[in-house]
Amino acid sequence: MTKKQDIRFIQGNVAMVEGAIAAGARFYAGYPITPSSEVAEASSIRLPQEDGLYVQMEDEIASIAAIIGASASGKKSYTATSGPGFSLMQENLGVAIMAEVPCVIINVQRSGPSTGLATKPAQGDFLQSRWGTHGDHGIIVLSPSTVQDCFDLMIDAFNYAEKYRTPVIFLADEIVGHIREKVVIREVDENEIINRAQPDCEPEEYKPFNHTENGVAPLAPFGDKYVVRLSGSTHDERGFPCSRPDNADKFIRHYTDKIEKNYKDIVKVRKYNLEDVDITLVAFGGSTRSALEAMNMARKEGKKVGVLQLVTLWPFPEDEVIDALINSKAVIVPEMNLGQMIREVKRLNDFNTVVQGVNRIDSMAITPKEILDKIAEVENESSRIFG
Amino acid sequence: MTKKQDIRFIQGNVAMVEGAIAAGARFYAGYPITPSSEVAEASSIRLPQEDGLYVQMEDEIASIAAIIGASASGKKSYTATSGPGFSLMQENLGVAIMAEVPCVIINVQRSGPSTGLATKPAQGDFLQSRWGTHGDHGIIVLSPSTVQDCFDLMIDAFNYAEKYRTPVIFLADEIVGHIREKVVIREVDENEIINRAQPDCEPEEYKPFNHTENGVAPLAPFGDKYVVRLSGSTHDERGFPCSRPDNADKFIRHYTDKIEKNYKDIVKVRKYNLEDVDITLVAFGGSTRSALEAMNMARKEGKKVGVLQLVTLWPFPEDEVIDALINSKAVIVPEMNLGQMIREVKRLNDFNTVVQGVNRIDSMAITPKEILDKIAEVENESSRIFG
Amino acid sequence: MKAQEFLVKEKFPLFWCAGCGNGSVMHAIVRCFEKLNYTRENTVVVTGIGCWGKGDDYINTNTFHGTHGRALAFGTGIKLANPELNVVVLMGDGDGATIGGNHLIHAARRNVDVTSIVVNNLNYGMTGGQYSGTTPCNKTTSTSRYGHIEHGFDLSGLVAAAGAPYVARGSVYGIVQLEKFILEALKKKGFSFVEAISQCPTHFGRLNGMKEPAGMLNWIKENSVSVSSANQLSDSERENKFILGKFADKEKEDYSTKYLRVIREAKKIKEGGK
Amino acid sequence: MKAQEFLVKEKFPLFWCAGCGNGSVMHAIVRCFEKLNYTRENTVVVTGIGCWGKGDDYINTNTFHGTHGRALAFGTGIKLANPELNVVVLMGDGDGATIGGNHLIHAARRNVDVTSIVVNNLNYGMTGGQYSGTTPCNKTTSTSRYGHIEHGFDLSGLVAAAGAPYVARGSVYGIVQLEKFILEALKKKGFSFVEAISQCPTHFGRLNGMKEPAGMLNWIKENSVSVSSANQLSDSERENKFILGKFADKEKEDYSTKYLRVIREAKKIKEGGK
Amino acid sequence: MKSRYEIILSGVGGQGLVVGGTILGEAATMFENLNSTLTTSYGVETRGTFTKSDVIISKDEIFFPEVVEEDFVLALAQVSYDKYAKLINENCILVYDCNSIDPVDHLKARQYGFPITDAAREIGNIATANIISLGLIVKMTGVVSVESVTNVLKEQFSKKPKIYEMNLNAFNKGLEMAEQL
Amino acid sequence: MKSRYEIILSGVGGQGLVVGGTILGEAATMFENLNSTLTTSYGVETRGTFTKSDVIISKDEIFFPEVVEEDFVLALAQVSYDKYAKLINENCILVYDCNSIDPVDHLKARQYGFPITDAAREIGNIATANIISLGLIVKMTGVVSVESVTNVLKEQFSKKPKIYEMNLNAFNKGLEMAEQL
Amino acid sequence: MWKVEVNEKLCKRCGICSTFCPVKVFTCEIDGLPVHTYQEKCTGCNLCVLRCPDIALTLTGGKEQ
Amino acid sequence: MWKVEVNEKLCKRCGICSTFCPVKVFTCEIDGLPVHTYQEKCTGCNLCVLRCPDIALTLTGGKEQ
Ligand SMILES: Cc1ncc(C[n+]2csc(CCOP(=O)(O)OP(=O)(O)O)c2C)c(N)n1
Ligand SMILES: Cc1ncc(C[n+]2csc(CCOP(=O)(O)OP(=O)(O)O)c2C)c(N)n1
Ligand code: SF4
Ligand code: SF4
Ligand code: SF4
Ligand code: SF4
Ligand code: SF4
Ligand code: SF4
Ligand SMILES: [Mg+2]
Ligand SMILES: [Mg+2]
Repeated sequence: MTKKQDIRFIQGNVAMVEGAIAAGARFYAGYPITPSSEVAEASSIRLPQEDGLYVQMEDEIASIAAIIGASASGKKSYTATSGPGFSLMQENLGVAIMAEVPCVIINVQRSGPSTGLATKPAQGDFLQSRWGTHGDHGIIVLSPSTVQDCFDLMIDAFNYAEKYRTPVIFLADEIVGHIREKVVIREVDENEIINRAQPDCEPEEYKPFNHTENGVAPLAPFGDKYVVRLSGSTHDERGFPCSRPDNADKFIRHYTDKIEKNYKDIVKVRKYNLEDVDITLVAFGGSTRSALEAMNMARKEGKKVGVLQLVTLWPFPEDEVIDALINSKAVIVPEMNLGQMIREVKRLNDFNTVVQGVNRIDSMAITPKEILDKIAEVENESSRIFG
Repeated sequence: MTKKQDIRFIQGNVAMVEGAIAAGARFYAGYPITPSSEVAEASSIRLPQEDGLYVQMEDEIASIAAIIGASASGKKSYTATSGPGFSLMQENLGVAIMAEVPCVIINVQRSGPSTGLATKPAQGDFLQSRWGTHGDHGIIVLSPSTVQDCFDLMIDAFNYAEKYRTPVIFLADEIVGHIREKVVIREVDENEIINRAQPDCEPEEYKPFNHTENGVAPLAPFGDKYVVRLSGSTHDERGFPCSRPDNADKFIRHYTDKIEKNYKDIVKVRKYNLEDVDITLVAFGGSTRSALEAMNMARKEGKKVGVLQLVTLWPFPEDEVIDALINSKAVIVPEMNLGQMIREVKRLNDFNTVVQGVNRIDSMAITPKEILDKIAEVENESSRIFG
Repeated sequence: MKAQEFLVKEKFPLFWCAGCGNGSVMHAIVRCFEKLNYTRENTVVVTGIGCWGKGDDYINTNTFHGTHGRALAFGTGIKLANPELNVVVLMGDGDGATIGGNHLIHAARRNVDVTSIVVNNLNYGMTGGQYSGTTPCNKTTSTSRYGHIEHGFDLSGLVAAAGAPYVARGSVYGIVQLEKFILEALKKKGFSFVEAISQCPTHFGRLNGMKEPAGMLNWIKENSVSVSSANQLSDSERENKFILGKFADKEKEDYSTKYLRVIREAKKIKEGGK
Repeated sequence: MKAQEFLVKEKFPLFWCAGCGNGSVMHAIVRCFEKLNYTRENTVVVTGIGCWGKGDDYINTNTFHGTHGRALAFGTGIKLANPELNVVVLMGDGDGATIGGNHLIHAARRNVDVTSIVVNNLNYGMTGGQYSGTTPCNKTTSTSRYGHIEHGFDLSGLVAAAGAPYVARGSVYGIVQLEKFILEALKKKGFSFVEAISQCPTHFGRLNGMKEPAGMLNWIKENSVSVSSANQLSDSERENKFILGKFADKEKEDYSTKYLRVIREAKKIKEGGK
Repeated sequence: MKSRYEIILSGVGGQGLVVGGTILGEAATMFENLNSTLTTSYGVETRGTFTKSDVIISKDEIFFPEVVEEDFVLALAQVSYDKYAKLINENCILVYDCNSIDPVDHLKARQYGFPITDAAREIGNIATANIISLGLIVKMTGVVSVESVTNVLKEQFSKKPKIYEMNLNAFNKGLEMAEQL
Repeated sequence: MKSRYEIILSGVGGQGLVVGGTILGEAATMFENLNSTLTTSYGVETRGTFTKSDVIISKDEIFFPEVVEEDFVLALAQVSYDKYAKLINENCILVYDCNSIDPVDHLKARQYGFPITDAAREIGNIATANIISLGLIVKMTGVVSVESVTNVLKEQFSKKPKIYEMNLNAFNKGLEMAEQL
Repeated sequence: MWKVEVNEKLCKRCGICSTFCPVKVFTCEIDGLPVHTYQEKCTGCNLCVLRCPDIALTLTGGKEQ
Repeated sequence: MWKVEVNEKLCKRCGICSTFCPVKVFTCEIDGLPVHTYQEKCTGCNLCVLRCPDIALTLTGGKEQ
């Protein structure tokens, strides 16, 4: 029976809920949508078992608003949706950014645009997850590729949210959300968990946006001994509206800087066989699985192929991608869209490295074979380089 | 008195309405928001004078839905908003893309993120205008820099929308929306106006998505002799839902291709003094005005500075920017954000050209002086190049 | 045109589950189209997303399949841009009353001449039977496994309170009455609203102990009362009943008609010189 | 704590226009805070965007200033996550009843224990006096220069129809009654709603021939009737009046209380094994 | 057993194929030291139209979770039989419900028809067809042990003894039917 | 006149500065062959707090529309006077309403106080202060002709003779007051 | 006499027609397909046709026939 | 006797206090500032204080004083 408590065979969507609970989350507000609805269903069952609360709101706009509100009251909070709902959340995502309220937004991507094909996978929201809300801002986006990731990486997601007082996007896809596989649900050590810093000043002195040089201000919950003013309008340290240009400058930079400047802490990648490569496959999310399979197959054929999995998508792992560009003769980017991540790779390619995509948007997973074919093609085309 | 009918001293927002009417638009649905509300107000006055219709909807989601619906009924339609409302429109923007319904969405940008500073200018929605809605898609974005543009370019916006059966984003900013200056409101020649192609087949044979190789299918309005099926879900040529992978592949590519492949027709730039430059300023929207002033000042100092104004923002004017990168020793990108357009410029920079930004996000216009300073800085830094 | 001719026969059998009420309501609608001599060309069926939102797949008129919750907003644009069209908007209870509730009450208030037909099956059928804004208290759904603690809307009462000139609630069991309401609603000049209490045997039925496809319909039958007899019920008794009948039926000038006056006024001012 | 101590005096004078009703309502609210012994720490004032949405700038409690139309959704999360808090949600008629109408009716239905106070000045003050969902028919606004052709909501009637246990409408003119309603609403366990008919002299007043700041308030005074006397009015007469009084006042178990049962049930099942 | 075994469970919506696949996967991952993945493909039309589940059971880590080369195909509906009959190769076992499916001859795969629907009716619930099929699979492939599956069933239905019994019966019935091959 | 003339109209919200600026701009663009831009800066607080309008009138095309070097500043409120008094240089003319503003001495700019509010009251509407100021500006700078401005006023108020009269009076009053310098 | 015909291809065997027929005219085959067995009792009320969710029934005939 | 004091800095001269005082106690200065002129008539009803949108008024005193 101990075994059973540890090892389970469940969907990614369900593991996300276990991960959230392990991270300390106790509040879910959402609006069901395929292929994320299992996150809602599992949350509705599991949260009250842990004294948490599940509420279904009238739409996605209200859902993200409710989790921001709940987080302001001190509960770690999350929601889950897919493309159409994620688009609807964009305005209030800005509130979480501006008021610096930690929360986690799960987007289980499906085939779009618009209603698209609800039950089919895609990775078409990669750039939206970075730029979907209006105005300048920074954002953290993580992407799981296994059910184990759905558990473990969710803990990271909450940790980053709390540490940097920011919304974190958990950018999954239908493949990872719906796949069932083995996952170890472990009891998480207390010191693995980050909780937002709390003020220790006198109540009168507390300013919810009085950021330190490299960090963020402590955030007291509503109902504590502090009085907290939070606002989605441009505001000063105390949370009062403020239209002074220098204040706007300071805060808007802060929203980006607090993330970009902590690149090292936030950026996670996984490297497979990169010590000695000709060709690096740069992948994220469900497509990583295709890339890894392709890598194994290619290695069997004696080809020096490695995989760089981007686990953190934003801030974009520039250093690691640059390393890959430098160290490889070619970089292949398989993604289930028309070439979104590859834009970022190309932006960094000052090295004349061959960069090519394997793209699929027909709602089917990229097969390892397609990647193998591309590897062969690239080898042929650039035989002078490889020769 | 003839003179008066032609020349007016009005806000950009008001000129947009005159441009829309001149283009044949007869339907506006919207929800007021600073700094775009004058578009609503002028539309409410002017449209009924031209047998058009103004309706204020309950929110921005309904507003874009209503203009899509009205366009499907055959009326050229538009709406206007700013960042928060534009974020709310993202989901239904996808419907216009997927159902291929022409319409024009004006976004008069203000300082964000979130509610930000409602009355202050910014250009922080540049990348959102391309990637704000979920899923793969293509989109046309135009950006005015003068009140005259607000009139003339609006006609182009409707023409592109009709020609390519696509939503067109008219990405203005507070500077251009609120400035009052001279504008010539001319009577527009009929053959300047493009109306969506109409079917001439037998009613039974009509398929609203039966696209020709390089174009789009004719779109009959509801109420005509054709029966029209439109859908935001993945559909086949007739508009019926279809989950066949090859069909998804075909249509999703089509949404991007119909725009990217007509690059030459859609991309508009303006070149100032580019025949003989050391430094090119690449700018769009309100910041173009600062760039042009800076250019004039620099030329007076004998510096070879030119301006490449991107009038079409998306598809991104890659060829023209590449030319600038090739022909200039340095490219400076002044924009009222933390560096969004410059990402695209850098992506194209395979030429080791110096690329630097002048960025302002404190809700104030970039001054010509700041650009001049950057020109001097770049000259100093790269004296070896210029030397 | 015959009712049957309004159906896309090549797409049959219907994708809906065995015993689902959607087909019954759709059938009633096309019978009304026949009675009113609608044509395929002068009619637009607008849908949102949901099981009922796939109704347009089987209807042969012009169609517009939009996004979840927004069908009425698309329909408003379609109608206002061409007031000659018959615009019929099909929505589920999630679609029309939960995510789309605001468009519903504002459409009722604005009084654009469209007909909305909400199939209220008390849950989100399409996404797997989660609770919606009309799910009754204490019921089980896939997201209220421990019993639902919210109260569902009295949807027809709400729409009437929002100002709609025609509002009626029928049920799939009372199909004859339902068809009559739909016919009246289509005829009504101005915003009209029909709520059809319907069965989702697959989710709501199954999770609430009604295993047979016909079980939930039977439950609807047994818990229905007429508007007139409902007056004698207490608040809490009312809440557990489906009150069938007309909630509003009055004359109110519709938006497009009124807008003609706006145009007249606007032109007067324009001609007076600006 | 004294009413005055709930005000952020350093931010005075108020940014609202001369004669704007917002300040009067805000004053009434903080008087109620005093009467109920609220503290700054146990109270959260939640606002949307609009002139009235800037009310939180002047109130000294915890505050959350969200987005236009979504205040109730933020407030729902705030309250459900900590039911000990007094959550007071301030919304304009645009904020609360136009863009935010869906959150309003669902909050009423869901019965989360928050108090909403809508200042209904019949237009969008903040953005320049465009018509809102409560603008009366025939009135002039900056987007209905030829006369408004829609009907405004009977907002309190609508919220009552959505199921709210406490609903009342007062006016700035009837400030004593309004304060009483606010006090009752704050005391109510469950969702409570107060509509304050108020003046926007700058836009609605000016555009409708009421030039003096006091003019619109006077017009409100002259067009107000009580709930009881309104019963004798015809529909169209009702529409042109402000009907002041209580629209609902009943007991209904609130969401958080009910959720305790969900937790109990869930734990039972959890402990019973999975 | 092969180090990687690829199974397709196919039929139409509502036949409990996902439950069947999950039991297999649980048996493999929770009671044997194996890896397993289960992915399912269905349309918007979750009801009444073609669906399939891909189950992979492997000693090694499983990356790409879709079946590339079928080792075993279960077909519980004509549509799904028709789809796979022609595709699969000689190393594959194809099992179909002969009550509801008309087989074709000359397949490359070895195919076996069983009266699965009849057996389910006999057990008292047509919905047990998936569990009967499990018995067939386990017996015919040995991909997981009988014990592991019964363990899963026991845990799954620990609080509903009647349902447990019925499912156990169904599973045993499947084992039996395969035995008679 | 200079080929580019930069004017700031400053005060608090509600004083009609945008209307004043627009009349200037219309006069320049519609009745003289000049270019002009008008931009306005205000907070969320459109009411009662500092606002200013930048008017530029130029023979050449105007790109950057903000005043960089003031040629003329009108201040109708103490906040705006205080803001500009110190900033502007010797080439600039500063005109303020001496009824509502306490001036400071020793400015670099040439400053002139006029009893603008009193004059407006005299004309019968305090809201005409902006038009009176227009008269001052036109007379003191010659940036546009008196005729152009009266043309604009005529067109603007063509359908409201009384208001036209009042505004014409106000404009003339401004011209007069400047005359007496 | 009235006759209700069932389109086997469309019918999903939901049992609604037979359950709610006011005079219980239908019997069901083993797979649930309804059969208009006690035809003589059928009043031609058409309710089964109207309620059938799959538009699988047609009523023909009548008193005269 | 009652006394209503006006905070000049907060008062925006809207005239609401004077317009709606039930006994017309106020007069207004040229710029609109209300003055509690006919103090003796003041009933201390407090309505002006409650209605003042700018929280600019305070009522003191009373019968006893
Ligand atoms: C913005 C958005 N949110 C959520 C969904 C997912 N979704 C599709 S249909 C539906 C609910 C369907 O319920 P209802 O409207 O009652 O229709 P039914 O299926 O019961 O007929 C949901 C939540 C979506 N498509 N879009
Ligand atoms: C999503 C979004 N749409 C529009 C706006 C612009 N906006 C700000 S306040 C407002 C209306 C204000 O009206 P109301 O809520 O009645 O408040 P009032 O100003 O009258 O007090 C609008 C439309 C916005 N901020 N956000
Ligand atoms: S899930 Fe429910 S609503 Fe959807 S088709 Fe099945 S029975 Fe009908
Ligand atoms: S615009 Fe209207 S609502 Fe806003 S502060 Fe002024 S009077 Fe009040
Ligand atoms: S109601 Fe229709 S679908 Fe159901 S059993 Fe009868 S004929 Fe078949
Ligand atoms: S027509 Fe009426 S009586 Fe005849 S079978 Fe149908 S329901 Fe029964
Ligand atoms: S009501 Fe208040 S703000 Fe208005 S005049 Fe009287 S004291 Fe001044
Ligand atoms: S207290 Fe009453 S009587 Fe006295 S001045 Fe105020 S409103 Fe008038
Ligand atoms: Mg439903
Ligand atoms: Mg308002």
